[in-house]
Amino acid sequence: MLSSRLKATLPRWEQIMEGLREPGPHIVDVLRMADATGRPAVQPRCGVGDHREMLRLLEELGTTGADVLTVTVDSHTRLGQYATAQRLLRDSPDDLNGYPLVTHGWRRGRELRGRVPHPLQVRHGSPDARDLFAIALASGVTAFEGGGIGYNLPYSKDVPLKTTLGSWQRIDAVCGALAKDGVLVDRELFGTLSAVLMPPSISLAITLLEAAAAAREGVRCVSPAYPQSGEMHQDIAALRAIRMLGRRYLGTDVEVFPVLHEFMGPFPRTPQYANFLIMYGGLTARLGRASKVVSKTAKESYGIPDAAANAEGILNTILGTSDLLDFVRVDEDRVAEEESWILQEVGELVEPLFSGEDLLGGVVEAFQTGRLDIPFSASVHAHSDVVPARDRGGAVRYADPGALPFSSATRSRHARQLSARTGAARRTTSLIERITRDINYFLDKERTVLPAIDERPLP
Amino acid sequence: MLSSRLKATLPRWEQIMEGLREPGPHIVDVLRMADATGRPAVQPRCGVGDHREMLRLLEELGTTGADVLTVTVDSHTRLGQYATAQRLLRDSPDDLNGYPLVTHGWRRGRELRGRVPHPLQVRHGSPDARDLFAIALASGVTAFEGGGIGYNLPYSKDVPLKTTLGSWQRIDAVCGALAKDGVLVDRELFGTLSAVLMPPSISLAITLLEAAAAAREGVRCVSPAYPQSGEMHQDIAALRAIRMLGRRYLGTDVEVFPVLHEFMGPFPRTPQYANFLIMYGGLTARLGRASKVVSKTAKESYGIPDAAANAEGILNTILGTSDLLDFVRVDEDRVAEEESWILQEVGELVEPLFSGEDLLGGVVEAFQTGRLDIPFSASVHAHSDVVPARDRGGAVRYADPGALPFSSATRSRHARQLSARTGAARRTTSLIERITRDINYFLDKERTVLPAIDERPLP
Amino acid sequence: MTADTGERLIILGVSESDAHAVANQLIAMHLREQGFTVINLGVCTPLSDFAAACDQHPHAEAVLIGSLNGHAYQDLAELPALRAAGRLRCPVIVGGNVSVGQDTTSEQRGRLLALGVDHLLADASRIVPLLDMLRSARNTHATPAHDARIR
Amino acid sequence: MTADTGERLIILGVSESDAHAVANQLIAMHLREQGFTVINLGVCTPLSDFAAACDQHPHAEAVLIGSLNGHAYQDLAELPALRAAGRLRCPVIVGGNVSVGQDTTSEQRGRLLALGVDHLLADASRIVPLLDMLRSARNTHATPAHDARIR
Ligand code: B12
Ligand code: B12
Repeated sequence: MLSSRLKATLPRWEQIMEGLREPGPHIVDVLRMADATGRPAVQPRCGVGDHREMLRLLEELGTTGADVLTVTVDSHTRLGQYATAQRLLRDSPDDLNGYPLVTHGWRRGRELRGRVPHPLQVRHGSPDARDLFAIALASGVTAFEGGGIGYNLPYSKDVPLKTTLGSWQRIDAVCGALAKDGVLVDRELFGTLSAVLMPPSISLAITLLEAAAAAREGVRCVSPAYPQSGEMHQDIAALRAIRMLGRRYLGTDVEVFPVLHEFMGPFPRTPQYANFLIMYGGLTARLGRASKVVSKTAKESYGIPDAAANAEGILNTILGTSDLLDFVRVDEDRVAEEESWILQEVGELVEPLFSGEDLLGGVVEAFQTGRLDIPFSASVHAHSDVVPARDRGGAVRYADPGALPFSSATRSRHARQLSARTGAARRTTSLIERITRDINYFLDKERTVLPAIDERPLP
Repeated sequence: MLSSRLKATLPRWEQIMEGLREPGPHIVDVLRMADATGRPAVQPRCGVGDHREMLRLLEELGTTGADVLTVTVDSHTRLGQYATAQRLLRDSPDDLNGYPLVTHGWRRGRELRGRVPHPLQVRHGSPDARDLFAIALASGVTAFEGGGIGYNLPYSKDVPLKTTLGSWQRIDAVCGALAKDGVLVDRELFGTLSAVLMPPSISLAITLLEAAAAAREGVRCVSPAYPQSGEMHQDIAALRAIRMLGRRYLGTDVEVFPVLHEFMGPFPRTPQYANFLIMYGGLTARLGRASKVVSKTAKESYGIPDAAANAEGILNTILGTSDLLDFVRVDEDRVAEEESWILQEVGELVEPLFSGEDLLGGVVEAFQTGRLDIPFSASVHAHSDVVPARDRGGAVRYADPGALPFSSATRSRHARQLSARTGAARRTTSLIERITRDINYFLDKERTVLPAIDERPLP
Repeated sequence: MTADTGERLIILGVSESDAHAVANQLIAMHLREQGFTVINLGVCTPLSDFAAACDQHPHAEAVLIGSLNGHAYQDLAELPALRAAGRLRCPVIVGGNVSVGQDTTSEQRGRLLALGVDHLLADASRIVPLLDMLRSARNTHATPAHDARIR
Repeated sequence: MTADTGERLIILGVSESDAHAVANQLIAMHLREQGFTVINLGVCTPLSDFAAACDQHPHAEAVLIGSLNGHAYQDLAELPALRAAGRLRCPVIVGGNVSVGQDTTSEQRGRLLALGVDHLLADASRIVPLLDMLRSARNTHATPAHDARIR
């Protein structure tokens, strides 16, 4: 499964198991506690090239109240370009947009793991993550993100789905073996996909298929992640639907922990507004009873956040989940209606695949025919025929469902919801203007909510 | 009514009327618009000694989206110590904690008025504000804060209520005359009083009495202000009760605009938490349908806020009132119950006074016998026998209602609500520890919500 | 009341231009609970009233003056003159937020100490420990080092 | 396709290490709506593929390369060599967020211009105006001043 060169650097399996059995808190403890208290665990994204800087970053973020910390892997490592990553680490580490875990190796990985009391998760985006997974396990890390679809289509240009589904099947098989030995690896599934205007039913259908494939390999702990759309009723409905779908399709021996990824779209420049949106994401996670929320930073639209910006993102997310907002209620009927639509659409997408024997083969074939698809796919292995759009209330609907096998009831509902948008907006603007405006949903709100003040140098 | 020396400096009455009739927006236009849109107007507190600095401060805050701006008058001017104010203005203006409006005079007042498109309000705290009121009118300002009780008991040590009620009666009479001439002066009534753990029914009863006295002089526009307790259901109920009491006791020819003063108690030091509370205050104002919200700054516990801190306070308050939170619902039954209690308590406090002929005499006599009272009165003319306390949910109740003429039903309800507090808290801690902890309600929450991080120098 | 009847008397009040009463009333309650006799002159108390109270109660352990509105320096301007005239002889402790603006910088504290203020306390919980320390220093007849550091 | 049949052909793609597809697909849609023929090479396109497309379409008005993940400089390292070998001769326009970290500082822009990048655009709405300007400059046969300022 691993390249022999890499295998040589790894410790013996018993040593790895020993590391994995060290006292927690383990990711699954944190996630179960979150469900028990109704307060989602908070996790920042963080990753810098230099090892010492990464240790310092984890230590500092560890004091902000975050419950889980992240090792975000750089782009070169995720594409297997270990030589480039090594060269950059040596010559200009600042030019790495993440932590080159393979180059640093498992001993330094263990040092990261041991430096903070919080569980670590490796986030990356590799189509073939077997090397990274091996080093993560050797480092004592039991939280690993990725899947055969979610870490292919949004990240890679031309890697066959059959290949990535196959490589992740092997990773899940290792997790299955570990589960039998009492070591639970939490497998987070990247339902964010291309992260921009992602229709909830596509995100939930794809993570459900990945979860089902993982469960068949013996995985016992999955975290389907859903990208915040920004319309509160739709987001709450989607998070609730994840638990319902888990019960309906994955049975009772797989623990399902819904995860909210805070709004991934372009971020406003005014610090107060950006911080407000980050708090808003925390509130969304709590109202939707998510087990975990991955926080943003106000620097989102600039580049890699520094420690201070990340800490501010964590604090504002925590405030959104705090008991100060426990008084908040929502229109339950409207949420229930959104949830029913999502459950119906996911059913229409996945049931044909669950009825076939060869799940993975069925998935590959569905993407070839467009019966599974995502908007803005980086990969040529999806049609990218699905065109999303926001309705008047801001919820993400299907302007064009492409070849997705939706019922006529589902298709006409989306058409009706989008036809109610202000006439002017629909007719005159071009597709790109309309989509860009929907992508910039929160930016435009900034202008209406806050006056056009220049970016004031506030304290 | 005015000292001859001051009268000599004023322009002729026709000139004043001309200034008052200049095009708006006038305060009453802004307040009516707020009620129409359901979005409270936002107003910062601001006041510095030097005239040019004050102009700059108003201009800068004018660009932040605030709807009304403030001229906060310094302590010496409010106590009539014009010579001290003048000396400090000359020698060390930074030592003035407000704008010495009398020393600067009405021409400079008009310059402030003309420099920004927003209506200005004069806030001070003078027991006898006739000089300030004259100069405010001459400056073209038609928003004036204060009243015979609210600007006596919390601010002055030993000024008889008869005196202050009398001086404010004359101010209200001038407003009555102006109203007949079509110039509406908005009279804001300082229901915040001693601003710390103020029971809603005391705040609403006192501003209702001041409003009734003003209405009898012909005032047609009152803004009873209520200090945010921090418990959302109680605060929403209080703001709703203000409109109900206005209809019940003031009839239909007086416009009543409820105002929320954001939480006045000691403020947390963590900037993110302070900004969150300021946003929370904006949300409270919108959910309670307040016409206006007076914003705080994160620097609250340090001293006078600078322009940047004030601007940040305004932005965060606006975010709390924005349509992004329009999805928020509350437990309507719980709010209705709190409102019913407040209306009953206010009735028990004011109805004896409304039935007598001499309203003002009745008020003076009630304070002498404790049938009207406030906690923490600066003035010797109130008993300060009322001891407030927060119940388990954080709502402000009467630990000791002193001699207030509450029914036994009201008294036993408060006793029951406070007895449910955790036994330990009630038994062991001394009165001062318990009151200080209730005052520091939001500070203590900071420790439980955010980990004990040092005050990090965040961007 | 003589010093040795064990009665510990404190003169308390808020400085002349300041009407903040909450801390004042809480401190009075706290000291009374700790067994002190408190003469509370209340808010907006001119320095001359504090001096008159001292004359009336020569055995007062200390004069406690609170100031929150940032005008402590102006309100205590008369202290040197009063002290020169032999009045307000017992320790003067000033507390609260003693200067306009952000945190009380050392320069502003220096100005108050220069006026003759003996001790500056940011937090009321420091009052009783300071009073106990001053009393024990007096009892050992050692001339109390003019210790004006912030507790 | 010859230059004068009026067909305006653009070669578009995202730099080698970058998989961000949203802007790429929106720009392709936008240019097609404006009447351009777009050869969209998609995400993760090595410079050699851009060069090959140039060879195949010598009359391409420009090569548009997007980069958002901050590695534009490494991805375009081969540009000088390719240009020296006489390839990728048409204007190379790079857009998006071209450096790791906060805003793109002038120093980072300088590095890219030094590699031979002809124009840097922060915003996709600047693309068509620039293409029109370049075409009119070419038609008046004036040698286009090597204008590499940010539009
Ligand atoms: C969506 C998104 C993703 C999606 C992409 C999915 C897909 N298939 O497209 C996913 C989640 C997969 C992703 C992954 C990563 N992302 Co990303 N992503 C974003 C995000 C949130 C929005 C980008 C977007 O689509 N915007 C909408 C479009 C319309 O706007 P735009 O892309 O900004 O383009 C505008 C301009 O840049 C310009 N422009 C763009 N392209 C071009 C081309 C030309 C020729 C011209 C003239 C102009 C131009 O015009 C456009 C309109 O004005 C941004 C942050 C943000 N909020 O902007 C981060 C962001 C771009 N990503 C970033 C990073 C670091 C990554 C990762 C490396 C994270 C990681 N360590 O795993 C990976 C990279 C994977 C890879 N191999 O490249 C950083 C880049 C940091 C930097 N430059 O210093 C950003 C800025 C986020 C951040 N602050 O950390 N990302
Ligand atoms: C309540 C309050 C009021 C109430 C007072 C009502 C009353 N009757 O008491 C009202 C609304 C009337 C008011 C008015 C004003 N206030 Co005011 N007020 C406050 C507030 C919000 C809380 C103060 C309080 O009661 N805290 C609770 C008690 C328990 O704590 P504390 O007072 O801080 O006391 C602690 C310490 O200071 C210390 N301490 C206090 N006194 C003493 C005394 C001694 C001897 C010792 C040892 C220690 C000590 O121990 C206490 C416990 O640790 C503060 C801001 C804040 N959040 O702290 C502003 C604040 C004190 N007020 C301020 C100002 C400027 C004013 C006004 C001048 C505003 C104006 N321009 O109109 C007026 C002043 C009127 C006057 N003549 O003095 C400023 C002071 C600025 C500065 N120092 O630079 C503050 C800090 C607010 C701000 N940031 O602007 N105020």
